[in-house]
Amino acid sequence: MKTYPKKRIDIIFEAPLMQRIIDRLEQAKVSGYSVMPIIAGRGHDSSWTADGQISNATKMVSIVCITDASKVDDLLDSVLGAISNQIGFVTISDVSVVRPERF
Amino acid sequence: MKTYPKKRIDIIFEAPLMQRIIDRLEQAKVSGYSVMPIIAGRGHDSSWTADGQISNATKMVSIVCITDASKVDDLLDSVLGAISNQIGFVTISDVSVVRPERF
Amino acid sequence: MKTYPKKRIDIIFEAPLMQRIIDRLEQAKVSGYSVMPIIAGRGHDSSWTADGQISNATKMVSIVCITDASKVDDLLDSVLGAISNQIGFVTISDVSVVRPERF
Amino acid sequence: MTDLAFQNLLSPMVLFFALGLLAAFARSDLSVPEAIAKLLALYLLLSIGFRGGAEVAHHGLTVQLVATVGAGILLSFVIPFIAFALLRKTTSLNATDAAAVAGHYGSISAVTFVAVTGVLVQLSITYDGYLVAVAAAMETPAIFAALLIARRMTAPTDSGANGDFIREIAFNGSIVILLGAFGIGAITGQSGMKILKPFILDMFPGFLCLFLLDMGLVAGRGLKQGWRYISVPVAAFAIIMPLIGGALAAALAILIGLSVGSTAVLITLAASASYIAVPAAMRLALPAANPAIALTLSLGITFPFNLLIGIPLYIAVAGRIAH
Amino acid sequence: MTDLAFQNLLSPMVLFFALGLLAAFARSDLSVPEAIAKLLALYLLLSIGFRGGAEVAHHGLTVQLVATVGAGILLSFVIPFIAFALLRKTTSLNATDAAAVAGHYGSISAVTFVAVTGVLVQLSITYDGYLVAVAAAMETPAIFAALLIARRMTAPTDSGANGDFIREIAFNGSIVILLGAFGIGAITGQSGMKILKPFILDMFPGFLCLFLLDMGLVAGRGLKQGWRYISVPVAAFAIIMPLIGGALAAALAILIGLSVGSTAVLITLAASASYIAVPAAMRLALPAANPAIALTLSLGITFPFNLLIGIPLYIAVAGRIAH
Amino acid sequence: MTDLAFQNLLSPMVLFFALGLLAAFARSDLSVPEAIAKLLALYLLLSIGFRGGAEVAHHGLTVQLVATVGAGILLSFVIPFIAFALLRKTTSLNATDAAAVAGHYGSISAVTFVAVTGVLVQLSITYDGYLVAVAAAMETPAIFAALLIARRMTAPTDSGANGDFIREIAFNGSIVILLGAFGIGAITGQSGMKILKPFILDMFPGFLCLFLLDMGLVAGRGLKQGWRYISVPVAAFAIIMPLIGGALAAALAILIGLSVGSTAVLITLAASASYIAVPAAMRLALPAANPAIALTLSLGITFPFNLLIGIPLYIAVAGRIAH
Ligand SMILES: Nc1ncnc2c1ncn2[C@@H]1O[C@H](COP(=O)(O)O)[C@@H](O)[C@H]1O
Ligand SMILES: Nc1ncnc2c1ncn2[C@@H]1O[C@H](COP(=O)(O)O)[C@@H](O)[C@H]1O
Ligand SMILES: Nc1ncnc2c1ncn2[C@@H]1O[C@H](COP(=O)(O)O)[C@@H](O)[C@H]1O
Ligand code: NA
Ligand code: NA
Ligand code: NA
Repeated sequence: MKTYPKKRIDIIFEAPLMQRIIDRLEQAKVSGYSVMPIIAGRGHDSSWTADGQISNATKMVSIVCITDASKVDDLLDSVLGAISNQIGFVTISDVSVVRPERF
Repeated sequence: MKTYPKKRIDIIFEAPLMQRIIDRLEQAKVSGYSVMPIIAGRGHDSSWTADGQISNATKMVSIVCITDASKVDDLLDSVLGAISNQIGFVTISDVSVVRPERF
Repeated sequence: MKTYPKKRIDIIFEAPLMQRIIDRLEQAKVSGYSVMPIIAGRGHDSSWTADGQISNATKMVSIVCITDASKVDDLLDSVLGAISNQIGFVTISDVSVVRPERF
Repeated sequence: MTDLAFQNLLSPMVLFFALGLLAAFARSDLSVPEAIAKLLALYLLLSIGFRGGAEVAHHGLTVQLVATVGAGILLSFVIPFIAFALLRKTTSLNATDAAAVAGHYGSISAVTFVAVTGVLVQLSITYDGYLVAVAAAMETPAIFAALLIARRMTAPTDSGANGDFIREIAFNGSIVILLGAFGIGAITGQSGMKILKPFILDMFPGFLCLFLLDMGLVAGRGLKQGWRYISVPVAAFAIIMPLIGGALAAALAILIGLSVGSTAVLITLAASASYIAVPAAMRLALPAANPAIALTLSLGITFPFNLLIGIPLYIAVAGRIAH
Repeated sequence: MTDLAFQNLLSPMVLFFALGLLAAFARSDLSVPEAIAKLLALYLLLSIGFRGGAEVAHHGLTVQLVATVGAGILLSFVIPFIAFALLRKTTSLNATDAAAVAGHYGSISAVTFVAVTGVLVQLSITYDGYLVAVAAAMETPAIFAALLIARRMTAPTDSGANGDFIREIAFNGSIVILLGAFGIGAITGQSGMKILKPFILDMFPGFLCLFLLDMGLVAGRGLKQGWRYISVPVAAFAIIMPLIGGALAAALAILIGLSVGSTAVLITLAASASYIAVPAAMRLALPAANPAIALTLSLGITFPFNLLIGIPLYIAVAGRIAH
Repeated sequence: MTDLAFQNLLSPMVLFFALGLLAAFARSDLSVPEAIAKLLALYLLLSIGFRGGAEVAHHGLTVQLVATVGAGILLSFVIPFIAFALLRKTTSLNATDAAAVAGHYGSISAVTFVAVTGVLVQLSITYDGYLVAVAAAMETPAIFAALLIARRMTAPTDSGANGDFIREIAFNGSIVILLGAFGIGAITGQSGMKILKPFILDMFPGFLCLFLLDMGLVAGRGLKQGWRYISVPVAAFAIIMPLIGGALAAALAILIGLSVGSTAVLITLAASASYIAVPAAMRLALPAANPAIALTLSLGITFPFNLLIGIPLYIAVAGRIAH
């Protein structure tokens, strides 16, 4: 089946930043995104878990966005601006899709 | 360590379709799959969140399936049939695994 | 934007093994990891779902770890030791990151 | 009657719904976790089911019960055809969207059922316990009516009503728990009720407040997203259709000879629109329909309308037409 | 006795378990969110722990208490060896699977404990509060017995019982909450109970119904998956083993001189099989064992057997042998 | 007084908190699912809000009420400046971390509020219902104070306090539910309370025990992670600062002429530090601050200190200074 190359952007960041990251993604005119939960983790200095937490202050969350290679630079620019002072990072990887027009 | 190339298929689709997608995957004789939650998202016309939802009608969900390249076309054929009228999409990417025989 | 190649390791394993896998990751000196939930799945002999479960005995869970290619072999060695007798598997894929120094 | 409306308006339940709406409009991050929302829905269905069953155990099966279940099934099946015709005449919704919306309005809203029974209890007006079974019986015929309509109007899809789909609809979780709890209530009767009273009766208003807070949040967020799809005629439908459905139910209630309380409940059931069982079924059966339209109408307009204006009105009407 | 069995059969709790089973067999999508299932389990353990502690505060520590805890530990440790021998003689399970199953049957099921105490309360038969502590003490010895058996029979793995593993077992969440709540109940006594009664006592039957609904769903889905692994002899084991364990407990209860109620509870504990604490421990300790076998047996066969037939039987036996 | 402290120490609530702490230190896998923790927090805020409102409905609005709300706002705004100065003088925390911690100590802890009112009820000392509104009013001024401090001390960031941020703070979920439930309690008064009593009053101690068990687990795990950041002077701050804040509150309470109970509550509010509303706001406003420091201090040191020693002390002081 014919497939077309796109980029998958994974943004992992602190949950309180959610609204800001989403605003940036919309500015970058991505066709969509999906938010996926993270339930625990460890970084450079300490580990955390979502269990028993009553606020989102100490949680990380992940946003996946499938997008065209042409939009990646814009997207990185705006998203990195939002997480520059905060805990968070971005990975970019290659994926193929079947219906390229929707991304 | 010696690794072997496989394909990772990510299917993102509306939760009410779950049983149908799973039936298609089983038809395509994949060795297994894992369902991962999505808690919020935005697509071409509106955003949604799982918070406070009492039914799965407005939720998306993601299925990850590691499989051999030889099975990808069959798998795409059957899965795309199930989601053609619905909201959903598929991405394919390259992964390496250590124990190739199990996929 | 300049990006740098790293490896993404996905480890899918039985939830009761969590502490052991984490210990192995720390031995392998990875810079961090994130635990992501899996809510249902099927493998070579049966399907499972997290719904209604009171213990973690029948659940799978996923750990994502972004790391440098140089650390992958060590990491695989120690993690595969922990899951050799158990249900679980590892995939390795290529990703790019913007701030290479943190991984 | 104005008194009653006002009193209902200021009940904690309605106020918690309003709080949820306001919080959503103010873009507050207040939210109820998904697992909790599902627990609350499960609890409400279990509680009303059990109570209905326990009352039937008390009063026994009657001809009236059977007749009312029959009337409910008829209403659930017929209302979608009326709704569809009305939508196609007065709005610019396409056939598929109109069929999906019609399916929602044929089915019922369990929470609206709870609300009317709550007001009746406050007013010391009795109603028959078996109406829970009527509510359960009204959940699904509308889904099949919507499918028939869509079939006639649009090309059939392979994802339509086959055996699997019928099983999925019939054993839908909300119906299983409602009817299952009804059956358990009917079997264990007053002795079961005695054991479970603190959970099933005493906790009910509190859990209902939490649930309505959540529904307010969901409805508010839905309205903010969905209002774009809702033209004035479509919005008008969401208020007129309950009145039409309610009028049909009133006619049948007179025929059967229901009491004032039971008449009010049957009218309310017919006037309410589903947002638990039907939406997911419509995603399977009519995937081309835009789910935001039906949900915005049923949860964002018809539900608050019934809560604030409809219920007092239906009770007043029932008081006139029933004996 | 037949009366009692029948009465238990028609209690709301048993009926909700049956509803869950039926819903699972009918492939209904009814489900209880994972977080809610965990809340219900947490609540049940907390509630029975606290109640046991509050009663011990009332009646004080006795020699009998110590003797019964000792008997419980002995039973939990010995039963796995018998179960293992029986499984290896009568079934074709391999050594690892047999050891894992044996571990489940040595340990106890908190919900079966709750069920027997519920029936005793209905029958106005008293039992000793400290049996909660006995239950907690019986959770883990079986795990170590299973490990010893597996060690003897199979090559040791590096993932076996080291310090970490022992800590994981000893501070397992279900034991910590059961014993912790027991301790708090014992410290705060009747004054603590007065404050917490509406939560801990009054809500109990309702939460238990929800929990058993969930257990029915899980057991039903487990049976559909797991029946393939269950041969007739293996299924027979799941009914015979409780009777053997129960008989041993009955003998010890006579020796200690327990009352009718306490005898019935000790028999039930010995006759029940774990599905909360042990499964996860066995995944760590005996990874090569197929988890579906033990879970299908304990939750899908032994638990319903005890609920419907075992408990009335154990009470009847206790009535004959105790004074 | 020692008696009272001891009595509080042995209340089920405090003991469940201790159980959580111990379980965390023992590395038990006991845990409360996130969705349940959020339900418990939602319930506690709803319950105390509604009760406060229902009491204000009973007693009416007074000048004292307005004065006390004003005092609360003042305390919440002023305490961070004092806390910041103290931290910078006595510890080696950097300006940003010190500002973030200061923000936590200006704001309040709803659970500490609950704890003091619980003890007052046990001692039959009355306090004013409107103190719930005071608590709500004290949640946010501290956040703005912390921002002002950080602005003065550090370079401003683009992620600082703009319109969006102010809305996010003002419509923070915990404030919306606390004030919303307060308003609903005030509107529906005793009739609302009658309907909701089993849920809002009777369940309260039980839910609070579960919540404190969870807080103990979270605090214990937080302490294990966070102690590295906590030098002796920083830890001392977490005990001295409540006493300073409490002293200020005592002075204002005398000025306003509050009753013994209300004085004790106002002191406790001032002496408590936030761990629900403020931490997330600080992540947005002061991203460079290390979140582990403030959370370890407020939940791991100040909260247990207040629970065990502070509250009995504040009540004793209130008994001397108020009439
Ligand atoms: N190398 C990594 N791979 C995956 N997740 C990571 C990695 N490093 C950090 N994280 C996640 O990001 C969070 C914050 O990390 P840090 O910024 O290093 O404190 C961690 O708790 C993890 O959830
Ligand atoms: N480009 C994308 N990347 C990731 N997820 C997406 C993307 N587009 C859509 N989605 C997900 O699919 C859902 C439906 O999208 P749509 O079909 O465009 O309405 C969204 O709500 C997202 O959860
Ligand atoms: N090919 C696969 N792709 C994704 N997940 C899988 C795959 N195979 C197995 N899994 C996951 O691993 C679990 C155990 O599989 P197994 O070891 O084959 O019994 C399944 O229940 C799935 O959650
Ligand atoms: Na209707
Ligand atoms: Na046993
Ligand atoms: Na304070």
